[in-house]
Formats: sequence, C-alpha cells, structure tokens
Amino acid sequence: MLIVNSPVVETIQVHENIYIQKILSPEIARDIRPGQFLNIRVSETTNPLLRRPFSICDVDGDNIFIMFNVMGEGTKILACKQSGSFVDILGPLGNGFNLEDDYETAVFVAGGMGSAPFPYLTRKVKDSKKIISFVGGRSKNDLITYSLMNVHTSTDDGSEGFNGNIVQLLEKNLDKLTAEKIKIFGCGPNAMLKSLKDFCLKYDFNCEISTESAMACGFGICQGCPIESAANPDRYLLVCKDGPVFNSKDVVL
Amino acid sequence: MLIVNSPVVETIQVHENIYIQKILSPEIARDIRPGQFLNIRVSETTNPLLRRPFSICDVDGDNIFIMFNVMGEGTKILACKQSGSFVDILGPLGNGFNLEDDYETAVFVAGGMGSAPFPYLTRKVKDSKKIISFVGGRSKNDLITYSLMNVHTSTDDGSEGFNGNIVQLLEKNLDKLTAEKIKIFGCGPNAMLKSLKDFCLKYDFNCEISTESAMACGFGICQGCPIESAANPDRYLLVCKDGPVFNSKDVVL
Amino acid sequence: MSNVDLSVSIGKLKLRNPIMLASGTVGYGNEISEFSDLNKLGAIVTKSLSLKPRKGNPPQRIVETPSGMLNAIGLANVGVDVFLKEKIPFLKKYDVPLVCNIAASTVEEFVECTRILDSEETIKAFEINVSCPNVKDGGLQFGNDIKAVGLVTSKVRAVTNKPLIIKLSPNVSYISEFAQVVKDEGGDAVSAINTLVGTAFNIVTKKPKIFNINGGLSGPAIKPVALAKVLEISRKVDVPIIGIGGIMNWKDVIEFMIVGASAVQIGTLNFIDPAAPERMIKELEDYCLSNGVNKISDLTASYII
Amino acid sequence: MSNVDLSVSIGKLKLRNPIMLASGTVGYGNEISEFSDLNKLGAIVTKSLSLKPRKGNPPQRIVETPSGMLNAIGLANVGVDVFLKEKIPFLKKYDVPLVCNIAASTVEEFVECTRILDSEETIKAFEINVSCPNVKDGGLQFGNDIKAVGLVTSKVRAVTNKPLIIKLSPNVSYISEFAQVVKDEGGDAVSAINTLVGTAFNIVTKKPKIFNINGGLSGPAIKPVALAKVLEISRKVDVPIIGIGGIMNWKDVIEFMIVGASAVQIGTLNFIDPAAPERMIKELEDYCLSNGVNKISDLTASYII
Ligand SMILES: Cc1cc2nc3c(=O)[nH]c(=O)nc-3n(C[C@H](O)[C@H](O)[C@H](O)COP(=O)(O)OP(=O)(O)OC[C@H]3O[C@@H](n4cnc5c(N)ncnc54)[C@H](O)[C@@H]3O)c2cc1C
Ligand SMILES: Cc1cc2nc3c(=O)[nH]c(=O)nc-3n(C[C@H](O)[C@H](O)[C@H](O)COP(=O)(O)OP(=O)(O)OC[C@H]3O[C@@H](n4cnc5c(N)ncnc54)[C@H](O)[C@@H]3O)c2cc1C
Ligand SMILES: Cc1cc2nc3c(=O)[nH]c(=O)nc-3n(C[C@H](O)[C@H](O)[C@H](O)COP(=O)(O)O)c2cc1C
Ligand SMILES: Cc1cc2nc3c(=O)[nH]c(=O)nc-3n(C[C@H](O)[C@H](O)[C@H](O)COP(=O)(O)O)c2cc1C
Ligand code: FES
Ligand code: FES
Repeated sequence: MLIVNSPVVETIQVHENIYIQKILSPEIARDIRPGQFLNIRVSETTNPLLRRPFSICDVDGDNIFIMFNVMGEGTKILACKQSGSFVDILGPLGNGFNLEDDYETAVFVAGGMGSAPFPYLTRKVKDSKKIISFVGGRSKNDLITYSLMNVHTSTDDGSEGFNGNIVQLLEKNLDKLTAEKIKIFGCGPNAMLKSLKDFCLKYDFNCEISTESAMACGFGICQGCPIESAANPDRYLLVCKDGPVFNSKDVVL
Repeated sequence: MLIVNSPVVETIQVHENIYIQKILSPEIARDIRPGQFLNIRVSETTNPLLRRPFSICDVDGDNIFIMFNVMGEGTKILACKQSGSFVDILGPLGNGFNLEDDYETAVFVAGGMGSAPFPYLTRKVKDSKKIISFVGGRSKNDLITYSLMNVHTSTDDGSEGFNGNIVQLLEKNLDKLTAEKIKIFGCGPNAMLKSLKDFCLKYDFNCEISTESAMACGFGICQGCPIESAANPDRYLLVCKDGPVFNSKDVVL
Repeated sequence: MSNVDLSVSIGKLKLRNPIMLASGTVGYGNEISEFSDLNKLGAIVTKSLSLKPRKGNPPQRIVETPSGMLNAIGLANVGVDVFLKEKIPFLKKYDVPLVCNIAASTVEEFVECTRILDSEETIKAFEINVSCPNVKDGGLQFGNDIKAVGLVTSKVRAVTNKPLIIKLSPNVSYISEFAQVVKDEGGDAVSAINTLVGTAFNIVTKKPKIFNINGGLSGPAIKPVALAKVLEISRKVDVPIIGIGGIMNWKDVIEFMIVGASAVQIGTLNFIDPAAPERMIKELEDYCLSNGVNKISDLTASYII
Repeated sequence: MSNVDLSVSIGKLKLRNPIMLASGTVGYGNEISEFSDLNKLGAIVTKSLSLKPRKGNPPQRIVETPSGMLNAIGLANVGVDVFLKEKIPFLKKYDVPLVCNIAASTVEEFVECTRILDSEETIKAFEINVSCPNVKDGGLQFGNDIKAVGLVTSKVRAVTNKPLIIKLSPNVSYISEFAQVVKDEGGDAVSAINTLVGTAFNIVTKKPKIFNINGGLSGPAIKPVALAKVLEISRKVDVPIIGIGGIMNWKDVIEFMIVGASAVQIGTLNFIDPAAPERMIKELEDYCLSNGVNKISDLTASYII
C-alpha cells in the first residue's frame, strides 16, 4: 500500500457520462493486479472529504487507467482533471482476482460500470486462456465494451443485443459454457451479482465476483464495508480488505 | 445588484503571491463604480462555503479586473482559474468613492493590497484632477504600484522608498499636500486607516477610506460586518452596505 | 398551470409553499427582494426583534468553518417600535406571510414584545427564539431549560391568538422533550434547529476568532444533526415541525420533509445565493410533477424506517 | 536533535507527543503501521472492545456529508478475549502506549472488561466509551445520563490503577457537568468529543441512508463544536482533556491545545491520509521551534479570553 500523488496524462470521455483516465504512476503500475482497486482523493478541500474507490481498469507500462461514471461531486471533479493535474492515490487495495485456478476459458460477466476491471484482466489472461465477455446494461448507452474480447451484450430494454438481463443471456448460452473448463468472473451491481451467484450455484460453476460497498478508508481500519460471510454468520467480511473479489460461494448477497 | 456567472479571460501572476484576474462581465462593467466591490463564489462545493469579497480593481470595456493576494483556500482556487473557467459574481456592492467633491488633487494612500481599488479610480479621475499615489508595504515585495500614477513608496524595512510607514511619508510630504485643494483616498489594513484618519484630522484633510471586515453576505442581510459609527454610538454601521467607503470622520476605527 | 399543490400548513398557519426564509438571514426583507420575488415565497421570518433596539456584538462577528460558518451577531436589531414604524411599511407591500421572530432575556419581555406586535395584522405568526447562543444575558439558559421554555410558551400563548412557533435549541440532550413541552403549553409548532454552539481560535493570537468567544454554527456542516433532531421530534411528538439547518438545494428540502418537517427555513444559503429560495420552489414543483406527488405536504414524515 | 519538548501528560499517562489515534479509526494498529511508524506516535486507542465479540450493524454503515461523515459501525469488534490472544502480540512489538477503549451496555460489563484487560501490561490506560450513539441496547443512555457516567467511572476506577479516561458524549446540554462527575468519581481525564448524532435519508427510497437510522457525525464539520466543548470543560473543570473532533492538520492540533486539550486524537483523517499523524508530529516540532515554544504542553489552555 502506497500513497502517491500522480499526474493525470489524459482524461477521455468515452460515453455520455463515462470517462477513462490515464495516470502516470509507475509505483502503482508495478504492483497492482486485476481486481484490485485504488482509493483516490480528488480534492484538497474537505468537500468531498473521503477518497473515492475505483477498480484498476488497465495498466500499460508506467501508466494506469481508471474508468468511471460521473455520479456526484467526486467523480465530477475527477472528470475535470486534465493533463498536468494531479490525483492523490492510495493503493493498490484489496485482493484481486485469482488467476491461478485451473480453467481453459475465462468468462467475464459485467453489468454497467462493472466492465471497469475487465480490460486489465483481459490483458493478463488472453495469452493463455480463451475469453468470452458478457456485457449487460439497462440500455444501449449503458453498454461498456471498451477493450473487451468476444463480446455478447444484453440490454433490459432490448435496444441492443439480447433483450433481458445478463444472467438470462448466460443461461441462453449455457451450451457454450459447458463445453469446456470455465471460470466465471463477475462485476456489477450487487443485485446482478446475486443472480450470477445463484446461476453459478445451480450449474456448479467456479465464480469470482467483485463486490461494491460504501467505503471510508479502503484498507480495513474503519469497518465501514461489511459483507455477510457464508461460512461464519457471526462476523462480517470486509469488502475492502477481504475482497472486493470473493468466490461467489463465500459471501451472502 | 446582480448575480452573474462570468468567464475568466485571463489570470496573471503579477507578484510572488498576487494575481490580477480579467473577467468578461458586461453587466457588472456597465454599473460598477470605483470603491465598490464584488462578492465572488469560487467553488460550487460547500468548501469554501461563503463568497469572497474583492474590490473592483479596474474596468475596461466589457472586462472587469480584480487584484488579489493568495491568503487561503478561496483565493488559491481563484488563482487557479484559467481562461474559460467561470466565476460566480454578486455585485456591484457597497457605495464606492464619492467623485463629486470639490478638489484639484486626488491623493491615493494604499497599504499592501489596499492598492486594489486605485487603478479604476485613477482611470476615472485622471482626466480632471492631478493624482499623487502613496504606496506602502512591509517590504519591497509588498509594494503594489500596478497602473498607478505619480507614485511615492515607503517600506517598513526600508528595502525600497521611504523607510517607515506610509502615513509618516505623507507627513514628510506635507508641503506638497497643502499647496492646493486636495482629497485623500485611503485603502489598506484598519491599523493604517486609523493612523491615516488621525493624520487627516490633525491637518484637516477631507478623506475617504475603504474599510475591510469579515463578511458573509456582502449586501446587508447578515449583520456580520459592523463598524463603529462616529455619529451614533448606539448603532453599528455595516461595512458592506453603509461602506466599504466612509468619510474618515464618520467611523471609529 | 401545473396541478401540483405546494401549499402546506403549520398548525393554523397556511403557506403557499414550504420555503420560508430563516430569521437573521433575510434582515427585514428589503435587500433580498432584489434577488427574489418575495410574493413567491412561503414566508419570511424577521431577524429576532427585542423590546429595545440592540447594538449587537462588536466585530468580529462571523468566521467560516468547513462547510459552515459561526456567527455571533448578538441579536443586533432595531427593536419592536422602529420595526413597526420603519420596516412594516415595506413588508406591507408584499403578499408574503410575515413571521415575527422575537428574542428576549426574560419571560416578561417575550410577552411584552408579542403584545406590542400582536395587533399588527401584517404579522401572521410569531416565532419565539429561546435558543440564541450568542447573547450573554439570557438566550441560552432559556433554550436549555425545559421549564423556562414551557413557561415562555404558555405566557406568550396567553397574549396572542396568532400561530405560535417556538424555535428550539439543538444544544440539548433530547430535543423532543422540549417539543413536547411546547405542545403541552399551547404552542402551535416548533422550529428546529437553531445553530449549534461552536468556536474557533486564532492560533497566533490565542484569542477567539469571534468577539463573543462562542458562536452559532450553521450551514451544510450541521445538516445531518438537524435532520436527526427533526426526526427525533417527528417520531416522539405530534407537533408540526419547521425544519432548518444547512439546506442548500431542493433535495435537502425533500429530505427534511421526509424526516418530519411540514415546512423548512433557508438560512446561510441566502448569503451565498439569495436567488436560490425562489428557484427552489420551481424545482420542488418539477420534482413533484415528475414523481407523481400531488400534494407536497404528503411528503411530511413519509420516512420508511 | 532538536530541543523542543513535545511530551505531554494526561494525568498519570505520559506520552512522547500529543498525537493519539482515535478509537475506531485505527483498528488494532496493523493496517496503519504500513503508513506510519507507530513508535513515533503519542498513543494508539483501540477500537471499542466489548466483553463478547460484536458483529456490528448490517450495511450501509457510512455515508459522507458536507465536510463530514456519518458512521454506524455498531461497535463491531473481536471482543476482549480474542483481542488479548490475537491482537496484543502485534501491538507488543511496538513501543507506543496502547490505550484500550471499552464499550458496554451495563456497568457490570464495563467493570468486567476492565478487570480482564487490566493485567495485560501492554495496555497503558483505559478509555471508557460511554458515548457511542450507534448501538440500540445501551450506549447513548449512558452518555446522556450523568448518574450513569458517575457510576461507571467509580466502579471501573475500583478495578484498575491504570490511567482512566472517560470519553464523553457531545450530545448533552452541558458537557462540563459530565466532566466534573468524572473527576469527582476518580477518573483521570476526559476525551471530548465522540461523534454528534446525525442522520441522512435517501429521497428516492425515503429510507435512512444508514441501516441504524442515526449515525455519528465526525470530520472537520464538527470541529467548531468540539472546540467549544473542550473550552467549556477547560473553563469549568480542572481535569486533563483529550481533544477530538475534525482535526485535519497541525494547526488544528494547536487550536485544540489552546482551548484546553493536553493531547488530541486523530479520527476521520486516518481514513483519508493515514500518513498524516506521523507527519504532523514533525510539523508540530517545526512550529514550536519557530515560535519559541520549548514545551508543547505550555500551549494547553493558553487561550486569551
Ligand atoms: C471497490 C470499488 C470499486 C469501484 N470501481 C469503480 C469503477 O471502476 N468505476 C466507477 O465508475 N465506479 C467505481 N466504484 C464506485 C465509485 O466509487 C462511486 O461511483 C464513486 O465513489 C461516487 O463518487 P461521487 O463523489 O461522484 O458520488 P457521490 O456524491 O458519493 O454519490 C453520488 C451518487 O452515487 C451513489 N454512490 C456512491 N457510491 C456508490 C457506490 N460505491 N456504488 C454505487 N453508487 C454509489 C450515491 O449513493 C449517490 O447517489 C467502485 C466502488 C468500489 C467500492
Ligand atoms: C470590501 C472588501 C474588499 C476586498 N478587496 C480585496 C482585494 O481587492 N484584493 C484582495 O486580495 N483582498 C481583498 N479583500 C480581502 C479578501 O476578501 C480576503 O483576502 C479573502 O476573502 C481571503 O479568502 P481566502 O479563502 O483565500 O482566505 P481565508 O481562508 O478565508 O483566510 C485566510 C487568511 O486570511 C485572513 N483573512 C480572511 N479574510 C480577510 C480579510 N478580509 N482581511 C484580512 N485578512 C483576511 C484569515 O484570517 C486567514 O488568516 C477584501 C475584503 C473586503 C471586505
Ligand atoms: C448570521 C446569522 C444570524 C442569525 N440570526 C438569528 C436570529 O436573530 N434569530 C434566530 O432565531 N435565528 C438566527 N439565526 C439562525 C438561523 O435562523 C438558522 O436557524 C440557522 O442558521 C440554521 O440554518 P442554516 O444552516 O440554513 O443557516 C441566524 C443565523 C445566522 C447564520
Ligand atoms: C468509523 C468510525 C468508528 C468509530 N468507532 C469508535 C469506537 O468504536 N469507539 C469510540 O469511542 N469512538 C469511535 N469513533 C469516534 C472517534 O474516535 C472520534 O471520537 C470521532 O470520530 C471524532 O473525531 P474525528 O472528527 O477526528 O473523526 C469512531 C469514529 C468513526 C468515524
Ligand atoms: S472501507 Fe474501511 S474497513 Fe473497508
Ligand atoms: S456582510 Fe452581511 S451585512 Fe455586511
């Protein structure tokens, strides 16, 4: 874990409300793994007060990338940071995806901004595994397929791809998934992760999910990010430290 | 009084810590008079929360100018606003200098950032009156003589001009001041204004001073900016509304 | 014309919408009328008035704090007589309900002020400020003393039939106990909250930044506290509540109504954006339209816990 | 080597400097040791410990507010036994005074926890949390009930000779009355303040943003209130005070000391910049050097009013 003040290289608007920010941060670039995240302070003033967590989206040499949606004050300020501005980064945080398991095909399942961690994961596994990406969104404009391979899409309103949710689309493609040894990686809203978990239980897939929570610190000292543990109902796990990536069997959503 | 969101044309650093900002604001430019001020909101967030008051420094066509010292969070944010950024302006505020009196020579007495209102005042009176400017500061680097005419300087440490304070320098130049009908205009820290007031009482000069106070609203609704009235000890005057310019006889400093 | 009903009732007091301007943040209406059409507002509450004019505290009276400000104005005001003579004529020109806020150091003075003002028909209600933290000779003790609050309420109640609102201090253990007393003694409504007691010191001079030492903290910094106080009252006492504290936009208004406010007052925001209250009324209407809210008063205490 | 004396005393407790890390904002020290050299710090205060492990509140536990945050962690902690077995070994490796913060729902439980922990020599003092606003089965009543605070103080005092600090609630009318009781019943010092009660609601769902409904407000938003509470105690009661609330930099530390604090605790800032506390110690030293302050403890209650 480091705290570094790193210069923004560029901020690119990729969708109406979505930005990709390239940041020069050799120290973070060297250490970070797919599925980990960064906690970024966007302003020196006390408003916003807390850091904002973002998944590592990609790494290229000394540069790191984050991809984000403008939600409120914090992401608005971040989106305005142009080349030469600095961002104060705390990271790498969390545990990241486990890339060591035994499988032939990596199946990425992303809902909305849940696409964020997959470009980096793609970069890391594409040489040794097959990749299929399933990307869902409410509507056409919510589909984020940046840097993904072999993409299947679904939209709730049918404006692009399969008309329905992303887990329904998975179920429809079940034959593709049972053909070989696969591992599923999911990221998106908790409701989506819950149905993905149920789907994986039903068909006995190995599945890792990247979960979300409100956070204050991001590194385990505030206890602000509990998630129910499947193994031990008497204690919560912490999304920031025990996660954000969990085997879907290990948490209750 | 207006509230306008106006674009910054340019922000120029004129001294180590001092900036002049040119803002395109035809509505303000049209109405504002020397000695009046603006209350500027530098950020949409709640920190800083309140507007920051600045004297009108100059007006040129549709452009207005403010000159400021970076003191804290607010002026720091303002100094970073480059061409294309916007500032939210409330003004014109206060009463301004009285330019109608009968005098031949205008004597400007400025301490530190107290120079701010004089470029505009110079522009307005230079065609009809003689001008002498007395500018004081702690040290060489605090002397702000931008756009002033016929300048005499003093520094507390003697690093430039007369070695002493600005009122001592005035006293030294008394012969120049008694030669003709003059009016003194003062702006600077309250301690300086107090000794200027005493000086003017002693030699019976007509003198207007631009005073300062902490302010919340700037237009008379918060009662946050009291100044003792010479005429009525039972009520305070308000710097923002009854001032910031007062005849030096009317207030107790 | 829209068919959203923005009107609200605070006991007997009917307002065309829930947006009131808070005492001490709107003077007597003149200045703010340059930015807002007063006739559009729910109500205006005057600066606290006392029996005699008050000079108020020497400077410095205000200091900014993170997302807030401290003030210690010291109840500077023209006094009831000058108010009636010089300020009422301006306010008479408008069709906006005028609420007179009264401050005093003794029960008798509260009663006397109310009596003098009661006959002025421009005044539509009274708000009794038992909670100003900035005067040394009274103020705070009242606000923190439940018996005194009860006594002031009953005594003032006896001299006016107009809606009687008591403005409560947040600087107490359980604000709902005070609201209960107000209700029991015949008050029509409570305003919550006045400012929190706070201070700030200059680390160079080691002196307080404001002359009065302590000041009242207002602004968005206190909003979470204000919401909790309104909710506490709403859950425990059946009395109309005017929600106050840190409101910066229409969303904050809705939030206060959800936790129990029948109307709200805008304070510190008037200093930053005096055009905001009028704009908010339009925004509230838009919100209601797009969310199927026919009567905004349905939002009051609509929390789901 | 500089010749500034940064050491301070809080009653019997001697610290090498006034910078303590506040309960609940530093876990049990492990994580923060990656950012700060614990051995440089004045002291570390543990997360509140209870007799049995506590799961804490379901999510959502935190929400940001203007210049502040609300938390309702619900005293999630491992319990005293696991603490002694699993957390103490790590802390033993450091030479930083360890203050054990204790939370409980009954007087007996406070006493029992203290008794169990008292024999562990790594623990240099106790801080009794009578003021957590986030648990439904106790917490708040204690903090707002002056008799209960007195009783807890005297009963815990009876079972330990270590420095005994009582952490006071700010959600009361007069905090100095509580400080007086602590002193009278044998407490060595008071910590002020714990968080202010606050809430926030989601205007779409009309539900509270945090599960517990109310949370505790911390961060720079509350600094003016915390300073006023410390000053109130300092002026009325002769008891050492640990100042807490919204400290963001060394200047805030000086401000708290001027109004009466012997030492301070850093809370919310640890989440934002866990390297800040260590840095501040250096900055305090620089301040003292350039301002001719030989002993930083001379600043305590140096206010000029
Ligand atoms: C481990 C982790 C990784 C994340 N990775 C990314 C990422 O790669 N890209 C990205 O765009 N976002 C990501 N997020 C979410 C991101 O942190 C929030 O969108 C951001 O903090 C919002 O900040 P804001 O100041 O703009 O909005 P705020 O003003 O804080 O909030 C604005 C609105 O967004 C909602 N909101 C706030 N936080 C979240 C959240 N965590 N999830 C959903 N809604 C929220 C609020 O309730 C509010 O309605 C991640 C969150 C976590 C915990
Ligand atoms: C009518 C009027 C006209 C003014 N005109 C100018 C001008 O033309 N140019 C200019 O540079 N400044 C001017 N000022 C002062 C200016 O408003 C303050 O410097 C500014 O508000 C500081 O804001 P900040 O956020 O940077 O500093 P803050 O963080 O608010 O304060 C930083 C430091 O500055 C001190 N400070 C704050 N306000 C003042 C003040 N009013 N006077 C002295 N010290 C203060 C604070 O005590 C603190 O120590 C004027 C003030 C008034 C009332
Ligand atoms: C400068 C100032 C002066 C105030 N004067 C009064 C007053 O005279 N009487 C009163 O009852 N409340 C007074 N208040 C309190 C406000 O009416 C309001 O309760 C408080 O500011 C909280 O609301 P806000 O956060 O929206 O400002 C004053 C507040 C401020 C900031
Ligand atoms: C997330 C969080 C958890 C806290 N947990 C505890 C606790 O367990 N026991 C306690 O006495 N105080 C607890 N506190 C209160 C802090 O110790 C401190 O009193 C308060 O946050 C004010 O200081 P600050 O503004 O610097 O954060 C907690 C505060 C926060 C923000
Ligand atoms: S965010 Fe602080 S413990 Fe997880
Ligand atoms: S600054 Fe508000 S009345 Fe003068």
